Amino acid sequence: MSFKDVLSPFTAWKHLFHDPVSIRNPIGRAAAPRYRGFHQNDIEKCIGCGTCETICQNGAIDMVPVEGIQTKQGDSGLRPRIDYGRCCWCALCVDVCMTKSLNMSNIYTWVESDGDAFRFIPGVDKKPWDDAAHGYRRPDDHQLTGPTRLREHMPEMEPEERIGSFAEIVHGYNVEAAKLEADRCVSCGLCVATCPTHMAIPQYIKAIRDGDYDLGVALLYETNPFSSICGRVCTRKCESTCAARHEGDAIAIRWLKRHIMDQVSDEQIKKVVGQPAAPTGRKVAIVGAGPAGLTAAFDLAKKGHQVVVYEALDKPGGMTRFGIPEYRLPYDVIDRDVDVIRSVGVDIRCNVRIGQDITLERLKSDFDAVLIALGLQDGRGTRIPGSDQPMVRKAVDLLRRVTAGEDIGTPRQAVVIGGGNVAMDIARTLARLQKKQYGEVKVILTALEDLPHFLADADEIKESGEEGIIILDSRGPQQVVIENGQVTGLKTWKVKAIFDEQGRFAPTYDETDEQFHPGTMVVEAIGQMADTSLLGDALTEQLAWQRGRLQVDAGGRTSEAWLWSAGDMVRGPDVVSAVADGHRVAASIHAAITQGVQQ
Amino acid sequence: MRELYARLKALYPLGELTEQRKNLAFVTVPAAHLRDTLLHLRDKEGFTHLVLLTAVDWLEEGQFQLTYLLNNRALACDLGLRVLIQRDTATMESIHDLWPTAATYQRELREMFGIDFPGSPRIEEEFILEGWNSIPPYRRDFDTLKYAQEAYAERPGRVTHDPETHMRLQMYPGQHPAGK
Amino acid sequence: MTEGVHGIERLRGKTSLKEILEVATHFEESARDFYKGLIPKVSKRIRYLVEELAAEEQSHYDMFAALAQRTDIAAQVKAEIERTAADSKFSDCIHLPDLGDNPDDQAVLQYAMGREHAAMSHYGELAQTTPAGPIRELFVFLASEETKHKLELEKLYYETVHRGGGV
Amino acid sequence: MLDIFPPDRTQYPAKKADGTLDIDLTSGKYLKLWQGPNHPGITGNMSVELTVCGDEVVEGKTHVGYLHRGFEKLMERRTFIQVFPIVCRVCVPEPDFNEYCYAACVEELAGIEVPEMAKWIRAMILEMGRINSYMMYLGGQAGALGQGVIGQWTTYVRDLMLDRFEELTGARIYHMFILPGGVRDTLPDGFAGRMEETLCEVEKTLKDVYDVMFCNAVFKKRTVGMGVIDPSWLEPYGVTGPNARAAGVAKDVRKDSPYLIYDQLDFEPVTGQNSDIYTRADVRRRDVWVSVDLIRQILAKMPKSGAVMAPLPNVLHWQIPRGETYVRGECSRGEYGYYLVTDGSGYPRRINVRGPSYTHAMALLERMIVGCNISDVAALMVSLHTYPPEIER
Repeated sequence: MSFKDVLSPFTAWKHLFHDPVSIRNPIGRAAAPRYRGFHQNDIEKCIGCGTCETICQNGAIDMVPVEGIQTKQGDSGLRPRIDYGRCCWCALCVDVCMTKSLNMSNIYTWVESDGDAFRFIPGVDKKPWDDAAHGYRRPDDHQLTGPTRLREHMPEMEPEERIGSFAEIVHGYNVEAAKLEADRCVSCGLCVATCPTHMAIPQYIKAIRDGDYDLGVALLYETNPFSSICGRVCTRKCESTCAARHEGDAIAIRWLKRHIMDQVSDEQIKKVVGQPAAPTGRKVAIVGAGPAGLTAAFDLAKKGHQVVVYEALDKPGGMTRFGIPEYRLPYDVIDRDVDVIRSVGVDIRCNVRIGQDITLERLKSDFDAVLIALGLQDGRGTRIPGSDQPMVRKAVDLLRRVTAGEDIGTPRQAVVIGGGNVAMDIARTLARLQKKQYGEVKVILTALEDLPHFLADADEIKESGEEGIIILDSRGPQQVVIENGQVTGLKTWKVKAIFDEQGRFAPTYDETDEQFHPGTMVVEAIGQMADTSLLGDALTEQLAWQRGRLQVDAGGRTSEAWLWSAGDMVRGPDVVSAVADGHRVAASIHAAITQGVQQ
Repeated sequence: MRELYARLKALYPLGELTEQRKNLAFVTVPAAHLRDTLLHLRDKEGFTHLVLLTAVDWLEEGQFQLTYLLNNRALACDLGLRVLIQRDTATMESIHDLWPTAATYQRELREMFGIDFPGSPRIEEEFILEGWNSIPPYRRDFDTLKYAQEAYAERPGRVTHDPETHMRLQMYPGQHPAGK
Repeated sequence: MTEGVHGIERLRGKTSLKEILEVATHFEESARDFYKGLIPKVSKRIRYLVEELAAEEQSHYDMFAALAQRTDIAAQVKAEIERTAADSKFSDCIHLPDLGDNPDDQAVLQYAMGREHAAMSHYGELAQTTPAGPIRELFVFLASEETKHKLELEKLYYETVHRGGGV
Repeated sequence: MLDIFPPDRTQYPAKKADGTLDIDLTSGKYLKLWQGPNHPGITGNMSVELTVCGDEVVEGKTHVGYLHRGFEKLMERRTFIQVFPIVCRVCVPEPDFNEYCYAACVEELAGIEVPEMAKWIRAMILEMGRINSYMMYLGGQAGALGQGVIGQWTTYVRDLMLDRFEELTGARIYHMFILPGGVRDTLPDGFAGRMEETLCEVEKTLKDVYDVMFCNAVFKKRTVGMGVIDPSWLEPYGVTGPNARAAGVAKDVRKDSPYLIYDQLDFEPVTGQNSDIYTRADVRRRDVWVSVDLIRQILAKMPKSGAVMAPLPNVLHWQIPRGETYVRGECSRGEYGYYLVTDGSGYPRRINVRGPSYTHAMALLERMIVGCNISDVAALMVSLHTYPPEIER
């Protein structure tokens, strides 16, 4: 203690005439640029996936429908509404926003007497900070929803190896790789609406994460008895609406589905699928053992109905067997799915052609209901000059004959017309046959569409290229060139026109850009159509039609009460759509035959 | 840490040593040997600082784990003693005479977990939860959300929609919801 | 087909606007009748296509019939006009082909596109050689109608044949 | 050992050998008095139930629970990432230790290596928080003895530091910036310059505080020799931080078991000898100088660029294998630690927050308050620098 201790405190007086440091009115004080204030949401970018709601540990976010925002593929139509009575401004919602539509402005002062005003939908309920330039934006490497890219590319054979045989190219994930991929899923469920058969995608992906494969199989079979097949060749529309694609790659949903099926033994699958219900005494005849017919058969058999499936060819599977090459979908995989369908009591009779071996009339009188699911087994032709030559073939016919083990007279040089998956299938099949027979690949593929508009999967295009197939886009076939009665190639013109706003396309040609593609066989792989001749003239006339297809109600029932139709012939070509259709039709048939509507 | 474990193991029937870091390990001690082990560690091994005393509820296994975390400042290392006690009886010997501050931990454990420490000072006095009317709240079988919903009113006007369900109702109503 | 030969004869003789309108009217009429005659021949599943084509031609025929009733363009209608280059192609289409007993959708579409193409070029060139006025506007309108229709048919052809959308 | 915790104090209310109450409230000799929970001289939402004889305190019992939110239970019900925003709320004036300790526990059990850059930023944030916490303390300690002006000055520099927090972390009080995996973002442009200006302001204020508060006859009279913590009490009562360092023991986690990048910084723990209120205040004042120096060192030595977040798995279903760990740090009040137990699920099995106030404000305060003059209770309580929310969590 000293004299200084008495005087020193008075130095405080030196601040007496300093200006005050406090802000007189803090309302309107600009916050730091990265301040976490009221939310902003770009509602055009937002897809309503609800990840923000899931992460919010305060339960401050509700997903609500908004007038003027339609629920559509890849967008639930819901938008987040935030209750600022609960929000703690942690911005985890911004961190996990899959589209980066949700941000926070740096505005934090808002005076309002009505407490309920602090619960609003950012971006919809207009606020002064909607256009604020500053605020919290997720930094670039701040990634909380896992890697944006595929964790592991599907292991597959190298081009040099695969071109030499028809062995399956894709190996399938192992457990570890599948878990890593499954981990990327945010379980928003937007994909479920897009899947034609509405598979429980987030739930079966969760089953992979949890290692519960029996549950996985049970979930798959709820909606899809063709899971081994769809796990390989599905058109996977689901992946096109996956929330993860806004950040990077969509989740490899198709491969994950296959992974579940790969992990479980045939016996275990049959156990999980279970036994059919007690016999009902009702009988259903199904014409065509493709995905639609067999799915309907599976559902109906499980409900206890006696189901007989008639197949014209020697093996079941329809276009999955006779249209898709073995290297994409091995035949034993088809056998596996079909075997499970048989295990619930479905009686599949092959080599029976309805209309020849048994009449449709006969089925009508012997069964309580008849379903025709014929598929699209006839190829369309271009009908350009020269296309009536014998060495101008249809892709579907060739593929069917290759599956049947026939010799198709492999050409040394081939030209394929078409840009869809069937065109890729025949081109790659020919390439393999050429490699085997002649040691070199000489296949040219020409398509009307430009590459970005190809109907084929990107993988197919890429892999075809790797296998040595020359792909020429925007080429319109003009003429098959014949010399001395032999096909020597195809003449094409450049295609100028592009797709219009509705995605429709009317090709116009630039005649000055003509090319000649040499080949001793020209394969037309364009559209397909159904052969409905089994209906006979009288029934065809009797039935109602809708723009070239059988007119059916929502349940697939035709204008004739005893007859249903399903699959590609009604919906267009797609395995999983055919499966979905099979379910719908089975439900309709079940309702009809159990309510005694029939007879 | 290994040597220390070897020395202790010679004296007391200890469980396996879990080396979490090079300066942090956990070991299970039978309840009957806790006091001796603590005394030995405090007086012979330099573990004079009781960092914390807390409990973990292993509800599924019917046990409470009491964790006594001790620190040796000179060696900069920590040893956690795990004592597993029966969940239904939930009683443990008090160590307030070894570290007076333990009395506070034990009071809290009795209130929050329902674990009794007979003889601990003021053990029966309420600590944090005056007028508590349910089971000890830090037990795993106490449902916080359920309690809050019963005890407090929810602010009106809140409703949310699951995207997947909403899309089904909007886009394909009437169809069987998969996986639900 | 006697009707077709008859049509060419008629076209050759007449190059005044009035005559051209008459031929065009007949052209639409014969096409309508052609499609109508085709309706029972095709399978029921593609009948919609032929029915739509017949209805389209009927609407054009109705338009010409209404035109014939108008008096305000009577003077112009009598004027002589230059025979256009597309004329021959146009008349070729009046030469109606035989699509067989049971033509399929692709054949019908191919025929219809060819016909629309000829009509489009013909009306387009007529519009260019006709003096400004209501008649010219009529040709411009007809040309754009046929163009639209042709484009629609081309899209339909692409979707039916190339994208393989079903039957 | 037992002599510092006499047997007669283990039973409350204490009884004499004959079974009668040691403190007989009916005798008219004693008065029961509540200091808090609403009292200007109390450190936050707590209260002390005093029994006084004349103006001498004969017994004190700490009461907490006014701020109990059941954080440890709330954490058990949240996924690992969802715990991150609530941990900071355990301690209002110095929330960042919660964020750091929790993140470090999760990183350790999940096997995540934090990028170097993030460690430096974390250390800087912890030192910034320490300065702020001490500033609040200095204002409180002076205020408890009637010196309001100190609180005004320290609140001002604390606000300047909050500006720095705001521009770095995006928030002023609850920063929610240190999360498992690293930190949210890098330093904003020009941050070091503005930080230097703030540090200069801190230094200027510290000098003023020294002149007006520490070289002050009244302050010295009231605090020198008051509220002594006997060095032998440190271990029994679990005393850590400045409370221990003022008693001459250089306990400082930053030095004893260096975490983050403290082994790359040059500093010595601040100690004192007299262990009274004045010494504790002085240790804290000098500790601010250390923190100012540490921030300067960090800004000078930290990497110029680099990632601030480690790659995380998808946090929406993040599961951590079974395990347990404890991570500690040296906060402004002593040893702050998180004990995390995981069971392989997506949720923590148990989280225990070890705050220094837990021992300081309960057993230690109750021991020290006996014999104290009633007018010194506030100064004594504040001198232990306790924050009640970390007691009741």
